[in-house]
Amino acid sequence: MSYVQGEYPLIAKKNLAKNIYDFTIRAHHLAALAEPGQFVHLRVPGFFLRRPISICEIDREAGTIRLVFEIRGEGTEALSRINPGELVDVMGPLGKGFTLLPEGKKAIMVGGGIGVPPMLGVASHYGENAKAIVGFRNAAAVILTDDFKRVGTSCILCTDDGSAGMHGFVTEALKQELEREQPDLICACGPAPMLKGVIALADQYGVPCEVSLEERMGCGVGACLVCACRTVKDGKEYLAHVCKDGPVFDAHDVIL
Amino acid sequence: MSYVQGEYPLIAKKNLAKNIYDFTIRAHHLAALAEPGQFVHLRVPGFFLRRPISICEIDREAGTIRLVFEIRGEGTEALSRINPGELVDVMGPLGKGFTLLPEGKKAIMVGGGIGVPPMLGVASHYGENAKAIVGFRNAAAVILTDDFKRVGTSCILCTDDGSAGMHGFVTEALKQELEREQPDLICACGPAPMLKGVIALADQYGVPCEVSLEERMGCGVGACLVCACRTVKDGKEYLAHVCKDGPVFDAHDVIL
Amino acid sequence: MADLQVKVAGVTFKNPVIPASGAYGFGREYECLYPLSELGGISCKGTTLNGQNGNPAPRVAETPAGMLNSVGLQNAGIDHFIEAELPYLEKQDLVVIANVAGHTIEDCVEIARRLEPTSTDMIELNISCPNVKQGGAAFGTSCQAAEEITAAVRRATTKPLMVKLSPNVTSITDIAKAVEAAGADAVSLINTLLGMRIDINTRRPILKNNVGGLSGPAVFPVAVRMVWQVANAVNIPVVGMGGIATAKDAIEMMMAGASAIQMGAAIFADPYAPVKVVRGMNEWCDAHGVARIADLTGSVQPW
Amino acid sequence: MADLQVKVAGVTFKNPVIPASGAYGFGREYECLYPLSELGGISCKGTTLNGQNGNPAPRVAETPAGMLNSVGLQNAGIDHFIEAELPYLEKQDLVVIANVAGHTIEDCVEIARRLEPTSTDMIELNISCPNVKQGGAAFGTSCQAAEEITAAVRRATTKPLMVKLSPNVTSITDIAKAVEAAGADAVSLINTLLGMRIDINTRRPILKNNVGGLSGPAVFPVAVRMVWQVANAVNIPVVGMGGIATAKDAIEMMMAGASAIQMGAAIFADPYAPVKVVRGMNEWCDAHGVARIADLTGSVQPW
Repeated sequence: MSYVQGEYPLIAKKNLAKNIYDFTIRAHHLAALAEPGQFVHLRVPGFFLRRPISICEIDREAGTIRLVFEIRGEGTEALSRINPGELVDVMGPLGKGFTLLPEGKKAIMVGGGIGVPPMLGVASHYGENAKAIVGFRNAAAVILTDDFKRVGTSCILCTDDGSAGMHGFVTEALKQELEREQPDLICACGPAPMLKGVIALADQYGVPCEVSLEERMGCGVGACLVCACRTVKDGKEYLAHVCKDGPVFDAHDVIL
Repeated sequence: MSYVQGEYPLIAKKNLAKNIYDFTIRAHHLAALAEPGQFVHLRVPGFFLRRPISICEIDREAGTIRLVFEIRGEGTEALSRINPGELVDVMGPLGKGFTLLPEGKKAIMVGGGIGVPPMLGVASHYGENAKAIVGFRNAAAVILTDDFKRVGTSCILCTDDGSAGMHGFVTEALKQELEREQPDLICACGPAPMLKGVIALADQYGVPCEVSLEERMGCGVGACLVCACRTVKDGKEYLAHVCKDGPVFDAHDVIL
Repeated sequence: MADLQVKVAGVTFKNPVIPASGAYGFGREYECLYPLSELGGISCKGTTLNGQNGNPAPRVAETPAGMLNSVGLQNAGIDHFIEAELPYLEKQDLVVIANVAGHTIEDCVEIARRLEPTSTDMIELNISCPNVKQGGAAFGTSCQAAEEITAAVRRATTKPLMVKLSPNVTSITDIAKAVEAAGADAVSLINTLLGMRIDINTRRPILKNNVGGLSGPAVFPVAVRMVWQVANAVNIPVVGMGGIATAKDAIEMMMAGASAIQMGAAIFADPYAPVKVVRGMNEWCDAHGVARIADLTGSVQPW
Repeated sequence: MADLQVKVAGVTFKNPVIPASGAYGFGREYECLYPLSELGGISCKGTTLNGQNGNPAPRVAETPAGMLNSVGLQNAGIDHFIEAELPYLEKQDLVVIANVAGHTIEDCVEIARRLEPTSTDMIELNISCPNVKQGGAAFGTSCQAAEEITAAVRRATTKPLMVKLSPNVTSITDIAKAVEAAGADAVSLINTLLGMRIDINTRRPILKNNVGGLSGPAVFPVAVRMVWQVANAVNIPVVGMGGIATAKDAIEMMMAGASAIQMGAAIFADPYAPVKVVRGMNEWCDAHGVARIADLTGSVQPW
């Protein structure tokens, strides 16, 4: 376990969609340690608990990390008001990321809504050997599709209302892909019903699958044990912890 | 009782001496209502209770009030970090100010340390018919002496260590003045021992005297009753309240 | 526009927002900002039989997200309330709750008797003030004492009787059940939690009374828990208070089981807080399809 | 450089700062930031006899200046502690306090027996966990139950025995006196205050356990008051905790009567908080001419 904590400058900020913000933070040491699928834990002035935010992209050369987050409450709202040039109190990188298979292996990334950002960092590892399937409520909520293309990953876009890309859920697109070709790994992040669907398909087609979970968090490092999630360990139910045992788990280990 | 509450722009800020800040806030309605000796109650982000700050000067034409305050703790420290252009949450004007005698009447203002700022506003009412006697720890702590001159009031400066002006306490200077000429009113603000000395001299020379008190405050308007101060009312001890019955009291009514 | 009206112990409030006793005087200090009629009611400053000066200053200390106070029931006595304050409040078109804080059972009974012929809408019997030595919290921390004083005041008044409970107890539900059994028409809670702050430079307690009552947002989760427990333990209405600062807080407190809510310390931070809460509750109800705010009471679904 | 050493129940701590049970695991998660030897001691995660999963998630809710938790003593059991955690902690050069949290008196006695031959420096008997149904706070809210369990564990161990007290009681001094009479060598307080938060959109409690323990700066004034009361009521040392976030808070707690202090929730906000408090206390002592930090204990002068 190796992480740092400090105040790091926010060097770029964008509003990607309604209530979705894109932060680039310069933190060389943190970027050097980070792996796709890990998260950082941010302190927001005026709020007691830190907010866990998944890492979207890591630029080790520039020494930066990119975070794309959604305003969900007063804490993330206050976070979104931090401006470039100001410092952000960051702890990280934390948790376990996705398995990164050796070159030449193929993977499918499945992301739903605010579960899409962490998939971008993983996709950039696989480049054109990955395919991303990303789902959003509607066209206005779509983010990061160009970024997948930038890292060489083709991207299938789905929207719940059909206002952009395919009309339907990511699981339908995933099924079509799996019919066509089975990758070496499926990586997924999104709401629980989506993850359940993805895991069922992975099982059906015999493809290994990893999912990223979330839970209300305390310390972020595995000390306080608040962020429990139900898993199976040695055949018995075990309350693991999203912050340290996850956020990425083998699909067979989680009980959703 | 008439006051307002709102967020008003800080339009100028100066650091007058170590830990002493000078704020000019634009608040037309508040400035129109304010009288010398009254105070405003400021909310500081991150702190639960408002901070009472005496009004130093009122410019009704410009619609501004001037506040000169000292950093005494974390709250006033945070207050001092607000920058021009930002908004300050102000309630006021609050409390009872000093009696303003008709034109031609003479008054002496006595101020000690951070008790000096409220005396400037009163002095400007009397102009050259007032004399200010102001005391500080040392030369480095001296503030506002030029401002008294600007409003036409001559100013006797005293320092505890003699590093500027007279060496000694304001009470010694006051005694000399009272020996020479007795004014129609003495107005004083400063630490309790100073006020006691001023009141004793006022009594000795038979000059009416008003003093401004301070106490830890809650609501600022007389509802919560926390800022009690011992006074005499109809010959009996009575706990009055600095925020509403004061901060300015007739010297004969207070028990210091 | 949702129906904001609520009923507590037979008394109709036009909305559920009531400034808490001790935080709002008799309302006069806020009338230049907004008419008191915008509020559902007012719980007046606690009144003893003959009046008293309270504790010496300092009487207030700041704490994280809150404050301590040790006023100690400074007031001018029940007759002054009836003669000087009540006539003013009668004209303000809001429910007037007299807060009774005697040092003995006899005092409380006598205060209730003097209130009987007045226009006071409701009596709030304070058995929980942490800042006075005689009486105060002593009544509120024993079921038997709480029952005795409630029964005695009950016999002395025909007005709706609400008893204000202390959180500084092992089981607030037991105290609530005791006062219900003794004839209380409602309970209000929580009064302040007993706390202390020390000035480390002088090594002296900040409060001259050494200890004082903690209020403000800091205590809100304790208040929500106690209101939820009490609302599930008694059959009389609960008026919830303790750290409410926003409309969302007020809604949370009602969901926990409160029929109406009181606000105290938040008013010191923002004198408009009570009217902002009234407006915010109305907006929230409209946005969430709640036609009658009274339907929120106790609507939390525990796991 | 002030002398930061303190003694509690015969055990010497190199400084008074101890991460609190449940907030810091067994320290492993922080060793990449600073060596654990910078701390005076560690109060380990509460351990039951056979281990347990604790309560379902969500187990945490934010509150103004604080948080609620409802972990419910998730742990791997006393044998795992002795075999897997203690050998690591033995090497870290700080006082190791085992936190014992059995569901029955028998469980606690058995846990103490198993700890007896180990290197554990001190036992902290938790009679105040608000988040487990059996045991936990039930022992901590009755003088008789507190006395019985303390006496039983006392007989089972020769190690210094500290009992951790609940603030959710009418009189914490009575409980403290009961455990002192039963042979406790020290008391630690306060455990968390019971609280609740509700998600007003779902109308569900945020915690799956409905209620949980409140900690963080919000509770600090309550903790200072209780430490002051208890330190004046018993003759055994008091370890103070509850909302300490800064060196000034720690000094205030010691002045109130604490011989050492524990920190919990503040570490979630700042993982360096415990070492910052050690350094800050040293600087404060130097700036204020305090040669021995132990002299601060109980140095408040009440009015």
